[in-house]
Amino acid sequence: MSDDGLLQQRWVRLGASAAVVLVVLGAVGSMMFGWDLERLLTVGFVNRSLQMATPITLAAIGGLYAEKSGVFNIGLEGFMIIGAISTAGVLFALGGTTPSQGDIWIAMVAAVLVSLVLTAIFAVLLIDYQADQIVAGLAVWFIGLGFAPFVASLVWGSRNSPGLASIDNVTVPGLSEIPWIGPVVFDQSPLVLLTLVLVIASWVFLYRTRYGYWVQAAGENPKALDTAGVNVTRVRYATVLFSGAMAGFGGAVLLAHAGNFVGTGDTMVNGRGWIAIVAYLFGNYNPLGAAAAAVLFGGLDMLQVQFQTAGIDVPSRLVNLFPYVIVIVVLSVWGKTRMPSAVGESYDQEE
Amino acid sequence: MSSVSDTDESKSRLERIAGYLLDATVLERIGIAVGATAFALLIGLVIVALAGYDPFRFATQLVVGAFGSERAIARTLRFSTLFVLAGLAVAVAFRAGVFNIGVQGQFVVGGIACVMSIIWTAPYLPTGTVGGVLLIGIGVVNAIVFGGLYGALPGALKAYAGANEIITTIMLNFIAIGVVGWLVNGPFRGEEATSVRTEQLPDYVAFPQVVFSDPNFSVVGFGIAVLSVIGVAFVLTRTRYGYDMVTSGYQATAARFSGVDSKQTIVATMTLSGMIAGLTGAVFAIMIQGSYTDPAGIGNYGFDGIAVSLLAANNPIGVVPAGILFGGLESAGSHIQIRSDVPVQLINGIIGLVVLFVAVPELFRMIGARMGLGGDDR
Amino acid sequence: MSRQTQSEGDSDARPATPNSAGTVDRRTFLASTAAVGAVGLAGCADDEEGAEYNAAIISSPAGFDDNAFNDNARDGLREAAEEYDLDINDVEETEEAEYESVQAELAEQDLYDVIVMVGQQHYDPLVNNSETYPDQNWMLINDHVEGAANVSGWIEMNHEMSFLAGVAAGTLTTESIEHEGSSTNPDESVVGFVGGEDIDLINAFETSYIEGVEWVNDDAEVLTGYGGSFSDTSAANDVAASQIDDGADIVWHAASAAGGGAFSAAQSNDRFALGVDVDQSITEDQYADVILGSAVKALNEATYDVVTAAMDGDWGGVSGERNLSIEQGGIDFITGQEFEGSLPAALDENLEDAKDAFIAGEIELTCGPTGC
Amino acid sequence: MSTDNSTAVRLDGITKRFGDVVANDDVTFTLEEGTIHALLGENGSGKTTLMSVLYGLYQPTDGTIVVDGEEQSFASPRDAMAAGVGMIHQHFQLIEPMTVLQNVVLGHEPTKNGLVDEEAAREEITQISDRYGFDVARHLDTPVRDLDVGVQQRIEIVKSLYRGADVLILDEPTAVLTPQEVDALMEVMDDLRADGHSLIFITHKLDEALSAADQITVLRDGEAVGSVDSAETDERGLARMMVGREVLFDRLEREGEPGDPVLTASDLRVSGDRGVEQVADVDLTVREGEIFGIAGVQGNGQTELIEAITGLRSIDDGTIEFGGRDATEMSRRERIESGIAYVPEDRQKEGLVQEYDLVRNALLGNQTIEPFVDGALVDWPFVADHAESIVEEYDVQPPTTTSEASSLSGGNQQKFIVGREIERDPDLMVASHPTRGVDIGAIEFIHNRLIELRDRGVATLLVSSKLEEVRKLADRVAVMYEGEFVDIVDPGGVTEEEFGLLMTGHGVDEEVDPGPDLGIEDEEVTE
Repeated sequence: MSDDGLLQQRWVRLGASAAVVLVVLGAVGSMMFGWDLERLLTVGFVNRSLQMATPITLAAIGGLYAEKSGVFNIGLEGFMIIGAISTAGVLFALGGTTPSQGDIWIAMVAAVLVSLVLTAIFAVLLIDYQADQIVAGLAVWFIGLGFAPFVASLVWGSRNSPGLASIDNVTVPGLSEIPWIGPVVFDQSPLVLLTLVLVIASWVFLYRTRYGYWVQAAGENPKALDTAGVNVTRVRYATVLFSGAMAGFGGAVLLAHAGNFVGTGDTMVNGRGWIAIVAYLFGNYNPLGAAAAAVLFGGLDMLQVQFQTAGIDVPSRLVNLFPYVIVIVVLSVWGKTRMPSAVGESYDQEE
Repeated sequence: MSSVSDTDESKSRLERIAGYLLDATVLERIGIAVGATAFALLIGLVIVALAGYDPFRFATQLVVGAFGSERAIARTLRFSTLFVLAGLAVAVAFRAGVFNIGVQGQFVVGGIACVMSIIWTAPYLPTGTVGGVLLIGIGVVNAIVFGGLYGALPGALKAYAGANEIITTIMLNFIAIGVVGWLVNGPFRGEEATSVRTEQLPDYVAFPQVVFSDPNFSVVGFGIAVLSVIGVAFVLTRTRYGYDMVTSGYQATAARFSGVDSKQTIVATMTLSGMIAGLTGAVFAIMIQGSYTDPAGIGNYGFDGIAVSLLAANNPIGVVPAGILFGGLESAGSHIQIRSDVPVQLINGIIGLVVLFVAVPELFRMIGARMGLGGDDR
Repeated sequence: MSRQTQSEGDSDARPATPNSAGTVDRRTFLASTAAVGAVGLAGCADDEEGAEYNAAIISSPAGFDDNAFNDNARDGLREAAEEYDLDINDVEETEEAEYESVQAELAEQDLYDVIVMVGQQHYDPLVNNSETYPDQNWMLINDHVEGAANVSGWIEMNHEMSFLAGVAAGTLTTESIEHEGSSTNPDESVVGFVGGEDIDLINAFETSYIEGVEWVNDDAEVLTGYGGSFSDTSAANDVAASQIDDGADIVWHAASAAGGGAFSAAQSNDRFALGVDVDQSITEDQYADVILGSAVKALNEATYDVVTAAMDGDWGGVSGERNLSIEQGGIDFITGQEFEGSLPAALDENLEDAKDAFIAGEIELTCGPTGC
Repeated sequence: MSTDNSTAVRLDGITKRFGDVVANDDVTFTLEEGTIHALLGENGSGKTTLMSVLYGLYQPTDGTIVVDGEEQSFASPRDAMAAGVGMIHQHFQLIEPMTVLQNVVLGHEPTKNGLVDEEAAREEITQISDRYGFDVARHLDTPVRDLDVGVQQRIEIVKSLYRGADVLILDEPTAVLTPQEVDALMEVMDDLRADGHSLIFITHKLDEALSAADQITVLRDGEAVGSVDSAETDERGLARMMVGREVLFDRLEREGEPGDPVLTASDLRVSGDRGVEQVADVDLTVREGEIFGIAGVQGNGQTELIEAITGLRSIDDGTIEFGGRDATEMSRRERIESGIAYVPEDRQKEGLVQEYDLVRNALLGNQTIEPFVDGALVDWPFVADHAESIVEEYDVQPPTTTSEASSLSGGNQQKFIVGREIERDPDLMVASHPTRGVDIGAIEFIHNRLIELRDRGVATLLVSSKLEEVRKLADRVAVMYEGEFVDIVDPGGVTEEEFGLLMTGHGVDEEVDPGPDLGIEDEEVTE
């Protein structure tokens, strides 16, 4: 599978360049400015980077499946908001301000279901009624930004929920004592671990199962898939539903880590859905690549926090823009991300 | 040209315009726009009712809030001015087949360029009306230039480096807001300012108050928007540059065949779009803000412009009614915020629904066909 | 270094404290307003006629529901509504550009006994509107309008509040405190500060906090960071967690609604945190086990006083420039619900010293209430 | 070979309408088992539509489909395939970034433990590939986009066979192939027939139908004109059936002599879209009052050559001189302005903006030329008048300029384009497949206009895959093969047979090397 080969080359390049940049930064920083690298690169930093990357990764995988099949779901941000508010609402309904750990899981499942239902409507408009994908996606964002705080106001009388509960880490006694690996792997949020499993599963699904073949074919040459006897519309429905569910799950994970819903400003999702789109483009539509990109962005973001903590003076507002700049540079200098050929085109079986 | 043939020509032009207006596709677009808005409002009212508020009162307040009083009308026109301009910026790009999602960023860059250029040059110019007019001119030109450059950037990246403009413009929005926010908080922060903003524009830098005495609205601003619409419509329909752009938008291969340099056209289109977005920023800064604040807290006019443009089927003339409709919705939202307990986020949600339905013309064609409203299945 | 040894005080020119009753126990007051906040929406009737008195409140750009600034101001009105036949119209306007017309539209209704405006962003528009509507009573929070008798301008001495938070953090980090699994590390003096957006206002909080820490504890290290948002809880959480990783045992936040993230970081890392503006061990009670205390300002008392004065026809008593300061009893540090009586005595001693030093004018801070 | 008389497919009274357009009108067609049946007709005669009905892509408006004696109603290709009908489309239905293996098994993937069982697939494909001597097995892990067209076509066939097709429909399979590949394909078709498969071979080339098929059915304007045994007919007879009357194969005699060179291209090298060299070292000169024809099988570099000359494609090497000026670096726009008119190969995508009315289409290409524009302003009344005159002069139906281009038939679209380009008053007219898919009446009209143009002294470069067209119109003909001009000949002095040799890359006097794979019967020249 040379498509993989290409992608692998890309990650290698991506990973290598990221590593080179970090090493050079570290070397220059520690020599010239006396940075204390031990203070910057901590276990907590790794954990926070992973937690930051988790919701982004989930939404990114959903988005890349949809786009692979030919539907650009630009509404990931909106679905994440919907996922977060649904989780918070159900969590509150189940256990008030003191829900149990079990309630969190139920609430997340419920949030995925809510996202699925709303995505189904979205999918009908997109696929059956050939909605403009960009605009409809933006609309989902607007709807999320409007209705999620509205619902919060109705439920809690405030756009912010009271503190509910956040999910506990899964700690393996003994193993969690291993330096570095222990606290990262054996004392970790179950959602981070679950995401890891989902990333691998979605990679296998995409490149090693028949359904994965169909997803790829639907986005590249829907007619070919149709003539191969597979219903393109059904494939696209499946991926769009999946993308909404995954983005909703991403929002749920964000909430389960944070512990309460914030609906002021751009809401607690705060652009993560957009970063998710960037992540899968950056990862060239490969689930592993998307996850790697999400971790890279998460890491950059958290590195910036580490800089602040270590007292290295950086204008954080400018540094926060770093991922966006990187995306532009990568898109224009590094090479064009090849979109699936049929993205954005609706497919009409009768023609 | 003799006056006889002149009147003949204008007459035939009038007939042609009338022909366009009565064109089935135009009527259909209007139908779709009205349908989408009505449908979204209907859903909004149902939600209002479900949430335990009085939907009839809400509906009344929507209308009263948009057009019920002189103040409401002024407020509606104030929002409409920005929506029309932002919508126009989007429409120009979409018409030419370029997806400029970055109007918000270009709007912000234009706005800060306008304010800072006025503040920096004001000491060297006379005060009073003369200085005011000069400074407004300087500010507007700078806004247009910087907005245009900020639009040209993703255009050039698309044309010469193949970078998808949807992604780059979204990124450039974040960057514009971040950088300008940093500037306003730091280097550009006004010395006397207690809150986060630049220095105030001099008092004499303001649009004159005509008809309405709203401190944040001037008919001049709305006039600028309408003139821009006319100007853009003229460029697109009457000049060869417009023909090149629109042809690229409809059918890039045919444009290439006809000698249009597609790369230059992309850059030109994005520049023009950015220029209009920059102008929007200038009008916002001069007419409404009188200084520049952290753009993170400024309304999403650029994104709303996308909705406006789509509602207008990317037709520059259609942007005017679409902009007024959105202005009315926004204005009603403001009114409802002040006069009732319905959370204002609902209005944002309803706008989202309008956008969603506008994106689905097929749905309304189908509904139209079902209801027998000229449902010629096209 | 801002520790002043010399008195520069002008304590004789002290105006009356806003809370003229003076005997209201601050804790019960704050606790009651929190309760009001929870039921407030239900009590806020839709009909405009009927009520004897009316008040309007316009939010700052951050909007209501920040569990701090805006909500604090609104709580005072709600408290008054418990006692008077008062209708409150809360107008959330997050766009600065709209303030001028929103103010005008409210004033034009000629209905409100007072219009409360939260945030200094209202200043510029109010300069015009207070003149255009001379019969309207206005209350401006965080600034005042020179020479406008119809404006009651309140400046919150945020820097003083931040200083007190710093004193508390600097004191407690050297003490050994343990509670429900959380503990301090008395061997090292490291504390944290988590800001929302990296803006002037919050920079002033940061600087004053650092000055407070250093005032009591010269050796202390203050780790600071910004999440970049007032609504992104996880960002605040990340910043706090990073600081805790790096040795901080107590973090204070000035991140509005996002500040919950700082508490959550303290909770999951078995450290402590300090609240801001109100007693956050009540408003964020799921974190009460890690909130040692909160630096508070009696903004709710101020709005309560102003609105009652307006209703009682005693506007003259509140108009002009007003301060919420330590000196006037408007700023304080209060112990968290679960730590009442269990914190070391050094805390109270140092706080009292600091307050006395402020009143005596011995402390001069680098930053003002809204910026440096 | 058609000894077995059982019927593989029978289409009975098939009618297919799209709105008001009747694509197939009461067509009856029978495919005997183990035979090759050619479906012959001009472009637009309804061949592909009929086969799409058989393949389940379209549902017939009327009529019945019988496969293997059972009446079928195919809702989708999946149903057709289940009944053993496979189709190899003109535009390959392949997923370019996916590998050959993935493409072949798409929709019918063998699975093991939920994953695609690549080993099983590999084995089965290799088996099929070996059986018919396809050279596909070694490409199994290569993405399709990296392979030649010929290989891609074989993959399409393997795909159908893998899916168990007994009946194979090949839609104009030779259009994209080199002569060698055509020969190889014919052999494959023979092998398939020998193996008991039944084949339907869609083509508009008479000789191919005659040489490959056992039976030939001719379609014209959506109707089946008749079916004949290939042994019992010849090209002339088939041509009569196709077009309804004797086709003129005669050359028109010209008056006057060509003048000075207008266009000179030297050592031209041009790459295609994928960076592969498509034009290799071509020299050509077109003179005033001359039609210079380029013949050859499609895909031998003609498109790239034309695009290089008209300024739509940059060249790798060489020079272009036009009207005595160096035009190598001229942009497309400058070339238009200096007098190069171009009737493009793809009229729908390039020649017209489909959603524009004819007035706005009349400006296409003229948008910098006075008096169409005055400075930056478009003189729309002038453009409208101009459009009006084109419609009138060139007999465009319906004769209104306000209708959208997309509403016009192919012939009328083409007449409008030809009119617009001629009215540009060019020094050089480049016409690429100017009569492709155009009705007979329009063909003659366009031919006459081109000859008029020649007689006015305009230099014309004509590319066509229709040999008779080039022979009829051109003064000199270059035959293009694999990016090069094999020879430049006087069309009057070369027989069709000799042209055939040239188009396969052989010189006229050269001994024909049949090649190792070719059986003698494939080399039989009909006529």
